[in-house]
Amino acid sequence: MSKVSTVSGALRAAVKSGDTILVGGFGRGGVPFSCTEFLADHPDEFRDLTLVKNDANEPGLGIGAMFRNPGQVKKLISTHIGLNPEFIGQMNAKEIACELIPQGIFAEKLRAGGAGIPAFLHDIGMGTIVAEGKRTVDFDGRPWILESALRGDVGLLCADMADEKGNAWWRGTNRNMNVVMGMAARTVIVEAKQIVPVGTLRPEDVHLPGVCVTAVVPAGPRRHLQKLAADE
Amino acid sequence: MSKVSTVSGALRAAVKSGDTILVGGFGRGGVPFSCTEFLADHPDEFRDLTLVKNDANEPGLGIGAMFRNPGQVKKLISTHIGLNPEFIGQMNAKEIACELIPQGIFAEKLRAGGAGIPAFLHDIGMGTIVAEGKRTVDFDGRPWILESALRGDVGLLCADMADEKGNAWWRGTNRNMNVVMGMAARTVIVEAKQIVPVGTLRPEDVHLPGVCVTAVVPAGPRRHLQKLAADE
Amino acid sequence: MTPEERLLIERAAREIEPGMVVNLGIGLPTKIPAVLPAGFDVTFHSENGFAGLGPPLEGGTPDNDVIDAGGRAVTLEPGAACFDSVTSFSLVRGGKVDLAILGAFEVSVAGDLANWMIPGKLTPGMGGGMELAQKARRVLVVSRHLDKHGRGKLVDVCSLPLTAAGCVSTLVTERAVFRREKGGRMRLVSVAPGLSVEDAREGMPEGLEAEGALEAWEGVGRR
Amino acid sequence: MTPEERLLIERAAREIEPGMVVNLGIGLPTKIPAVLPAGFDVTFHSENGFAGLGPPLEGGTPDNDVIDAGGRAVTLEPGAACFDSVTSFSLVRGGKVDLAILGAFEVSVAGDLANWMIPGKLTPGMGGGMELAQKARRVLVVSRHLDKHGRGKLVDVCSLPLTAAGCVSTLVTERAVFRREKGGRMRLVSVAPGLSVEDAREGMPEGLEAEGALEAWEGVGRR
Repeated sequence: MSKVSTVSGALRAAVKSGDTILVGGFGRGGVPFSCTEFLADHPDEFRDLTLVKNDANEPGLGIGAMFRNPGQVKKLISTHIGLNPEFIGQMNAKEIACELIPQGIFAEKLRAGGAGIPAFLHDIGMGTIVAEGKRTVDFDGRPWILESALRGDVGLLCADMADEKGNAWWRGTNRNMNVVMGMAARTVIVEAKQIVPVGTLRPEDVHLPGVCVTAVVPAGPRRHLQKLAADE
Repeated sequence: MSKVSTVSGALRAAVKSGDTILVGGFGRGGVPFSCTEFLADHPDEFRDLTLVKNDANEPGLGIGAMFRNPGQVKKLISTHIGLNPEFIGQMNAKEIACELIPQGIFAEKLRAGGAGIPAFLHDIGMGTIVAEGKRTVDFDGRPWILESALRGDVGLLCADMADEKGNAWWRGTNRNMNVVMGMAARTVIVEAKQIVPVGTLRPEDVHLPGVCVTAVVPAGPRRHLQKLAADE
Repeated sequence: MTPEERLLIERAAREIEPGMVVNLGIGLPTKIPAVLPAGFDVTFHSENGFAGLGPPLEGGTPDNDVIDAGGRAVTLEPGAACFDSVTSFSLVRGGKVDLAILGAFEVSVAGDLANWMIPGKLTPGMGGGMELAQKARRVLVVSRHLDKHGRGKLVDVCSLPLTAAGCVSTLVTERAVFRREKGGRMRLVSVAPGLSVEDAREGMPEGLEAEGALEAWEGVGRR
Repeated sequence: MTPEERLLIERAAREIEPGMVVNLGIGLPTKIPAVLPAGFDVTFHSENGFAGLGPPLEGGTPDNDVIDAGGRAVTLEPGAACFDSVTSFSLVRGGKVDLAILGAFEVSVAGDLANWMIPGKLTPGMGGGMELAQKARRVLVVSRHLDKHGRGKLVDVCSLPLTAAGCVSTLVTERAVFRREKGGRMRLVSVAPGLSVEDAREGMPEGLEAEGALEAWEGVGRR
């Protein structure tokens, strides 16, 4: 009945080469570092992945460690890659594909995916290169971009607290893309800084209902982050 | 700086005859009874209103009291009217117009309205009378209903707790349509069962951010509900 | 609960598999939780805003801040989550509800469901019924076998406005279980103890014959 | 902060009206809260997930669970609300952000903004900049008057890919304030103390002459 599992067990059960993986986090906040470290440590098991993440992390950190494994990541869908010059180099060298989407539309595409909405209209980026080639629909007397939903095979989240049923809670600004990714992926792994018994979280405080969550795994020591902090 | 006001003051400042009013609640839970009572008690001040509410309440209760004032409500947009036979009679007699929408789409139309999304695609009710006459758009190889957003001039919510900045919190199942209506209306009045000082609610627990809220008013004694309970 | 109701409710409860997320329509379906074995691993979703129905109220004062979609005061189990209507229907359309157990006016042999209006007589509004009928991964209808005019619940073609087409996979009555594969026709798969196939077919359309042997009738009590 | 930066930051801060909800872009705009009078009634929205920025960190250990959109550890004020990215951008597109204060590579006299990429040189991604530029009720750009090549921030037509067309209403530099009405052209409206109109027009396109008298330069310090 408990959804608590291990990082290795949950990832090996959920992730296949070729999958689209939604990865929570904004900057260093709310990133499932233990999960990304495990994937980065096993580049032969997990290949040709499409990653969907707000940003490209920093070199060697989070998904930044995965980019260093040739062939592990084939594409990144993101909103901001400015803090990872290493990845920008790989993108420019066409080693890894990259699709950049305005952040609110990135969130909204995932939201539509999780909410069973196949597409929606909006006008963000209209008249800029971002809208070039996009299908438009006339509505209410003007054209709008028809934006498709975005879903993932697996969602990797990092919560501050999760119970054994998968109900999850985030502190401060760690929530960011995590909740919507927890709705938009078929299989959802919540890496929790704290795993608490059922009944600890008030029902009103739950940010992501456990019915969306497949497995809860403990956040590990965050090796890469510690290394980076030591280097700084 | 405090948004705390009175029911009469806030409603008189916000509501004009002819307005579209979003009213929170599901059944008897989360209904801004003090606000609806005030509107029902002043039928000459507030006329020709379009109400948007999950359900039609019960006869004489909530918006059910407003239907009893000829000319106060010209239309109801709702998902369920089964507990108000009085309103069904008025609808059948064409005294008040009624538009019925599937509940999830009702919520989603308001959500789009609040989120600045003009329209979205879905397939709820496809192949039923609900979809008749609706515009469809082909996407991903099949037709979908193109559903427009829904917004209101005024939102009337009932929260269990709100602070002086308008941050609001709901207990149990009282949240229902309240949050989305708080996003989708131009002016938002939160009737609060408890008004607390700023800083009482943890930032993570806020269900509706205060930046959406115009005024916070104290929930009164709920006269109509008491009368109904006494009659039962 | 009448003995007939108990029989069909217990048989319907048998359709719930451990770990499922289940939504219950108003009326008969709400009687199902009470017949499940204690500790059975199921999460009940209520479209007005929670997942994790608790045990029935035993006396005490009802908490009117925790209601189900029919407006009844209920309880939450430990580990329940509350949410707003938008999230609630995102879960439904997003495929998080494994099973919806609904009532019906009519179910067609092709799985069409009519349960929301009777033109000229009953126009309560569809509530969240269309989303549930269309988007739950599986739809089970529970109903008395015959209506008060002696007509069976299954029909060749629904005469009432549809809630959703081709959505019903299983119909459980106090006499029989009918089931269809996606895209297929309803077939008789089980008959209540002590009843004949003729009892099970009373009032129903032609052509519902079982394709193989009938399954034993297993109520939840026997699990 | 250099004296020039302080001058322009204080002048930009003057554009914030009491009660406003304001979003600050990364870089120069994040220096604005520090120059506002204590207790000034403003709510800062940060698109990564909160409304209600608190006072600057004074020593102590930064709380890395509370960061702004630039990734810096910040504080929350009493009455702040945290939310997820979906809600955050719903607020932006829904018109709840009264003012966005952004940096820019180029601003055109028609209010076009280019601040997200320099083809072949800088491709960091647009983050939430397009939504803010397009959907904040008003967009203020703060920038040094001239770039390192001596070119003014205002241009006739942006040479870089746009963030949003016609979105900028006001440009504040350390020398001048330029403003345009919706659909109109940028005009010089104020010149920093001790500077001439010629100083204010240095490096800028032709045709920015004030339509009436220049406004006095009011920094936030004088309020």
